[in-house]
Amino acid sequence: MNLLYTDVETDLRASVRALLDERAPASAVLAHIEDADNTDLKLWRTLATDLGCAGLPVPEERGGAGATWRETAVVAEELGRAVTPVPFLGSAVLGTAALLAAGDAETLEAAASGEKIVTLAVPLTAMPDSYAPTVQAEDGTLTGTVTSVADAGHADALLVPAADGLYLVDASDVTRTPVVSLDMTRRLTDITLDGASGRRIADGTDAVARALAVGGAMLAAEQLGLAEHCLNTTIAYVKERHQFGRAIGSYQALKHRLADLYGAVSQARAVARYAASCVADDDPDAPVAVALAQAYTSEVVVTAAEECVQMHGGIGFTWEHPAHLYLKRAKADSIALGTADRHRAALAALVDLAPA
Amino acid sequence: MNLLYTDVETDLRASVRALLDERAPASAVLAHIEDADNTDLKLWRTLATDLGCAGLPVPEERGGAGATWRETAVVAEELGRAVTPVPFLGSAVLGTAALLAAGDAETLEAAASGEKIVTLAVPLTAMPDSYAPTVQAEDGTLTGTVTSVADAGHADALLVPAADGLYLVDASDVTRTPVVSLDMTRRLTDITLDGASGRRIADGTDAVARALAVGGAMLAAEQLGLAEHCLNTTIAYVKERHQFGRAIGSYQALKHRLADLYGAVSQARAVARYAASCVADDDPDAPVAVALAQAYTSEVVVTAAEECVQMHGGIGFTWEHPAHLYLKRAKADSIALGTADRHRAALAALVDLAPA
Amino acid sequence: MSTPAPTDPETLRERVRVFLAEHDPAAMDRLDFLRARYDAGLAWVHFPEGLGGLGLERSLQPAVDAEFAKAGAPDNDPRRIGIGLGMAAPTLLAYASDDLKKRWLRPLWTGEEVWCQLFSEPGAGSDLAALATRAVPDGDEWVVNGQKVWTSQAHKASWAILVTRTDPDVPKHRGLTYFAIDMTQPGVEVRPLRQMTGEAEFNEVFMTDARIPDAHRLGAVGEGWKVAQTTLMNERVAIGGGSAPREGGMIGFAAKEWRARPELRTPGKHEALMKLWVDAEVARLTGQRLRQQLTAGQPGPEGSAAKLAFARLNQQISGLEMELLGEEALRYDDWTMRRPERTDMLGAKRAPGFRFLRAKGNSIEGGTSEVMRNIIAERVLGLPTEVRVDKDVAWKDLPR
Amino acid sequence: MSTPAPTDPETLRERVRVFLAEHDPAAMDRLDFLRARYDAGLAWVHFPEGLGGLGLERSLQPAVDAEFAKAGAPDNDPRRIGIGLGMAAPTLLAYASDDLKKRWLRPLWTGEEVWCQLFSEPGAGSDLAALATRAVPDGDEWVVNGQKVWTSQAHKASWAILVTRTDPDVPKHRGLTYFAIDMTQPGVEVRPLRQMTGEAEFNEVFMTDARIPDAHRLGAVGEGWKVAQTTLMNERVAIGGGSAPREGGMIGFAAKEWRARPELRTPGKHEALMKLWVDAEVARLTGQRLRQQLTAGQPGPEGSAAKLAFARLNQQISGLEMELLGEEALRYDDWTMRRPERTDMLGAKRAPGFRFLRAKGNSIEGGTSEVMRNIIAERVLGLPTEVRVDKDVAWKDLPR
Repeated sequence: MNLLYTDVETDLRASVRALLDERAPASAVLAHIEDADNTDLKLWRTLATDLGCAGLPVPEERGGAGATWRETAVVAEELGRAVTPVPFLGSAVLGTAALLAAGDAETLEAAASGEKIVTLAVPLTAMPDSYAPTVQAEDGTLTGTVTSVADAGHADALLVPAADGLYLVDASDVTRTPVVSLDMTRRLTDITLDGASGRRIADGTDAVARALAVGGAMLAAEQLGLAEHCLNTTIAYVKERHQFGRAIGSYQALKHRLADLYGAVSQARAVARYAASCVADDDPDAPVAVALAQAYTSEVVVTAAEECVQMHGGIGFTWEHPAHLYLKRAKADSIALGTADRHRAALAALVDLAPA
Repeated sequence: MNLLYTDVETDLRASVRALLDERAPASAVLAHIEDADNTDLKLWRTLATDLGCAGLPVPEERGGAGATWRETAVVAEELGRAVTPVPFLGSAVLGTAALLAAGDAETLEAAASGEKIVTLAVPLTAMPDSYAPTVQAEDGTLTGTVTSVADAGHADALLVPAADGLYLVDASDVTRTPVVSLDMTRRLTDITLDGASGRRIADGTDAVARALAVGGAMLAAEQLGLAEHCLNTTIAYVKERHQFGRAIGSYQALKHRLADLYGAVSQARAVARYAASCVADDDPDAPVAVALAQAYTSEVVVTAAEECVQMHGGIGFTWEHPAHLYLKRAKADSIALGTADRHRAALAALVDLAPA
Repeated sequence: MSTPAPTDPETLRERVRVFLAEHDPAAMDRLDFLRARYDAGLAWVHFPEGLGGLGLERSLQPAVDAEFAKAGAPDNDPRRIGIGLGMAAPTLLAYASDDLKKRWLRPLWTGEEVWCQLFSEPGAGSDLAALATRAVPDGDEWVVNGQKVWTSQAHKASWAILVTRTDPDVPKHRGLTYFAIDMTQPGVEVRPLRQMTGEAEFNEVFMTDARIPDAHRLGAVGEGWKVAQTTLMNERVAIGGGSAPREGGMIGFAAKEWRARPELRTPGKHEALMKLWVDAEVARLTGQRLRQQLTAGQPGPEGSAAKLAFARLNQQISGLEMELLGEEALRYDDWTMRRPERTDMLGAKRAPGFRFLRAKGNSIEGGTSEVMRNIIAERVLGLPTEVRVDKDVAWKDLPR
Repeated sequence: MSTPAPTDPETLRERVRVFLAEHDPAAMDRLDFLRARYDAGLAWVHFPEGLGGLGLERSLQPAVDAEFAKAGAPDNDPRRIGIGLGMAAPTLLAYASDDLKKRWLRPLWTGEEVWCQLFSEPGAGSDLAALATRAVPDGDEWVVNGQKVWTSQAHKASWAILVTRTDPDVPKHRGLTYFAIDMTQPGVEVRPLRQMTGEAEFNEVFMTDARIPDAHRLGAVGEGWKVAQTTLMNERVAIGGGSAPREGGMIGFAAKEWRARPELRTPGKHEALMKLWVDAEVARLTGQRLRQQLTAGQPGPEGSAAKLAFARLNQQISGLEMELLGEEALRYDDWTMRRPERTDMLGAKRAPGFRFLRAKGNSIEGGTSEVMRNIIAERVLGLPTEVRVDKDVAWKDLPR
């Protein structure tokens, strides 16, 4: 299994990074952080349409870019690095994965081309092995609530899981309530369906389970990107910041902690690449790979963001410095799609290490 | 609850330390480490008889020193500090505690005065809440095996738990097989009883449970002493050892690790004192205190010994340096009377934090 | 002050009772009552007579406070004016002129005048002595220019203690001078400094040609570092020494949720919770032991270690609480900029995210955890100090 | 060497098959076979012709080895002579005279002559350049006095690579000279250096008026540090790069016990086991990625990080295995002094205590974890180097 980045992936990364550096640097994200809605839809259109990021894993003949989840993971890394407020995870990852599994050609094409934002309506904390739908379907009419959904605020359509399958619901048929979210760059929405009409596009729960598994792999990539950014930005800072007549990066205690963090980020890269590759190839080891990646990267990303704050000292604790955006995303990511301990428990079952 | 050392305790510590410094410095312990039997019985007689260490918690009228488990804990600290190979834990702690609970006046007096070594015959890994006797009693005749007993090699008598109570057995009636022990300064013995005659001195299992609880508190003190010694000996070394033209103790990474270790040892002292006091006072919080102390000190002592080895570098990995004796004792102590996680589980039940 | 000063708690308590008989707290204006208490020498008995004290041992104060509390008397809301009481007052007592002591200490103690502390700067955090705020003499006055940060209560303060650079041409510790500065003058601008929680507990203070009479200088010119030590020595005593019951701190939130909500439990989180429960309880006992040592007159150096442990625990426990709560933890309560009345470390009434974020400050404020480890390593363990490259360099030539 | 050198794996494999057709490993004496292989340039193809190689890319060697292995040919037992192959040979190739290259490299490669490395000293571990072993010229020879430690295979070695101090009056890096020394001479005494496991994998080597012909000097006088870099650069490549299957390392022991013995299981240990299982598997994937980078010609700097992770994991996992086994872990198998044939990091056939103790060496041998972190911080992350106080001081005046 190739754990390196291909040339295509490296080029894609460069394009995405250039766009984000220009259009959504940390200063810009921070400047809009108190906006009632800070989703950068214009940027998302560019990413989705011009760079094809909305439909990377979708075959060209179905309206996508004909790449795989590996390339998608590289985009996730970059969006994590920049905590960009665009509806990538909820729609281009979870939504697209569910649509690919469900096979609704028309909606998939609209989503993959970036024409429509189609979001999977599950709480951001859902896990493949324990998720249970909270919406009741009766004769194509849906009733119930889904709380804490990512990237639903600007969705054109929602994919709503019910006991008997996955329903496509027009966003105008539901009530959406914005949530005051810990992660200020990926805000959540509570969704209430009060007899909304839906069209069942898949039976059972397989499509959702697949989407959540893919989501875990992509989230690991996002965490990697975020962790690496925290490491790099901290390294840059400790080289500049002087105390006691020396750059604080010359103090061995900080150096050793950064060396350990570098090791952890290197390891996160290997496991995130492995998970993305397994998901891309539909490898039988994919469930192990995803649980492994989530169990590992969820802890690394929080450590990286915490070290970033601590090594920045007072300034890192302020609202004016972007460090808190990384910390909030990091902690939210570590809870999203299941906490590390839940993934370890899932892994235990997969590798025959039964609990006590 | 007084968590400090009283003047009496400080004086007692000084006496014990002076004796050990003179008679059993690390070099002497190391010199005898390959002896088939390295128990220092002569030193034990001095400790037991002259300093009264065999019967500290036993009232004077019952042949003891009329002190409490608090003073006993101070002796445990010192013996831990020096990894002294004397039968203290198995006899003066576990044996004496069991005899105090059982109330066999004659044996207690012989043990408390140091005249006889009376050892509790349980595996060193026994825990109060899960220990089950492995010896069968029938009409005062005992059959079965007790493995991995501490301080049994030179015992005059053994206190053998059976289902219906605690039996006093003459050591000459059992077969003792020395165990090649990880902890070279507290070697273990396997005991086989093949129809040995015993006298029941207590009904049920209360005496053993009490002994194991007291043992946990005293073991925490031993771990504290050992951890503190590892810290101090490492501090002394890093001040002396030069690399790159500087004492290695001037490197911040080592300084910060030693500062953290100092904090941990300070905390170990507080909890070990608390456990000893609770046990001495028969405080209702004693079960919490003992589980808490064991859960904490078991981890600190291993960290301290591991840091001691690591910061000594190559020399700390050799047979010629005593660091390995501390490491072996530390790891064995962390397993003795229950591992930290088992104590955390016990604690959870005591403080109403039920498992999942 | 004609009665001879009592020297044991009981006589002192009796004196409080006599005072209370003459001053009925229920019938008096709060401020009048506090002023009277100050004038009776019962404010801080270890201060000199005439300055709110009786020249007694500091250890006798708790008996006095308890007696007043028993009678339901109003106190001076010590948490609100902690910087004045804990840091400014000892420094003023040691270095201000007699007139100014009289002028400053009474309203300081009663809370009529709030004091704040202008020490840290953007470029001088752990390395306080590197500070850059300049004070230049101008006749009988000093003219001050510079920026200070992390100033609690600055927006409510009448006065501040301030360290400035008066000589940039000598090594950094030698060119500092210490002042008391009037915060209400036009040259002093206070701006809220917002934290990642959304709140602004602290301020930035900008001084632009602010003026200080030379009489308000505390200590000699160039002796500011020495004076600042008096102030800072008093800061660290306070931290980590609180006497809380079992589960009284951050662990209480997680334990409560654990008990109340079985559906959140997992085996992994149980192990994590119990590890932290053990650490929290052990830290609590350590604090208890520390206080016993202080009481027994064995002041131990464990204060820095206690602060370290406090920060680490608050961070780890609040992090676990977030994972335990899961979806709920992804929801915050309020990002609106607010100015809290006082520092709220635990955020008992806030979202779990507040606790998680606020705790990040614990390892930075009042001396970073890195500085605490240096202090332990060097002052407690006697390890060699860091190689210093800034000792003999003029402040203006230091790399920054 | 008349045939033109092949440059692709398949032609090279064909060449091996031709050699094998002429040299039947089943019919030949092992040593004769190895010598013939060396003489055919198939020992290490990246070495020059005439010295066991064909002057090809190093990356072509695995194809050769695989082809020999396929044919069941004997190998030169590379683990036994790892120091000779990995460290001495590149140094000899770079610095020995042509005659001596011919004299030394063939028996080195066949294993007829074992080489060891005399670098570390009791006073010079991480700070190798501080070493004190003195070499003094005496006519055409050098006379050597000093003590070396941590020498694997010294008791079996015919030769050693040796760094000595030849000028104590210049700063430490500048006064070193590098030699090859005959280990069989009377002035060299080898004593076992026993470890905490009870075994003696290593040796101490005492040199008392040992003699070395000046012809055996490698590099110029005073250039020993530069030569030693050649040697050390080759050491770290080897570590952390092994290609193991899932559960192939230390974690395999704990996982096996966990599966086999339900009675040992507790929820707390399950969580600990799974955390370490994750760490071990992630480290394994990281090693795999590192090898892919090397193969793709992107040599990454992750080698030091891999060594760090390897040491930490081995220590943590073996520690957990002890706690899992409980009473059993309190029993050791054998403390008797032994001299193992080779380093046994995992101790698959030993008591769990052996694994626990042996793993403690992993963060010390081959560069301590502290040195690894320094390397990562400075060479990979570009953080400023430690303040150096020993750079411009004559070696003899250094504090020690």
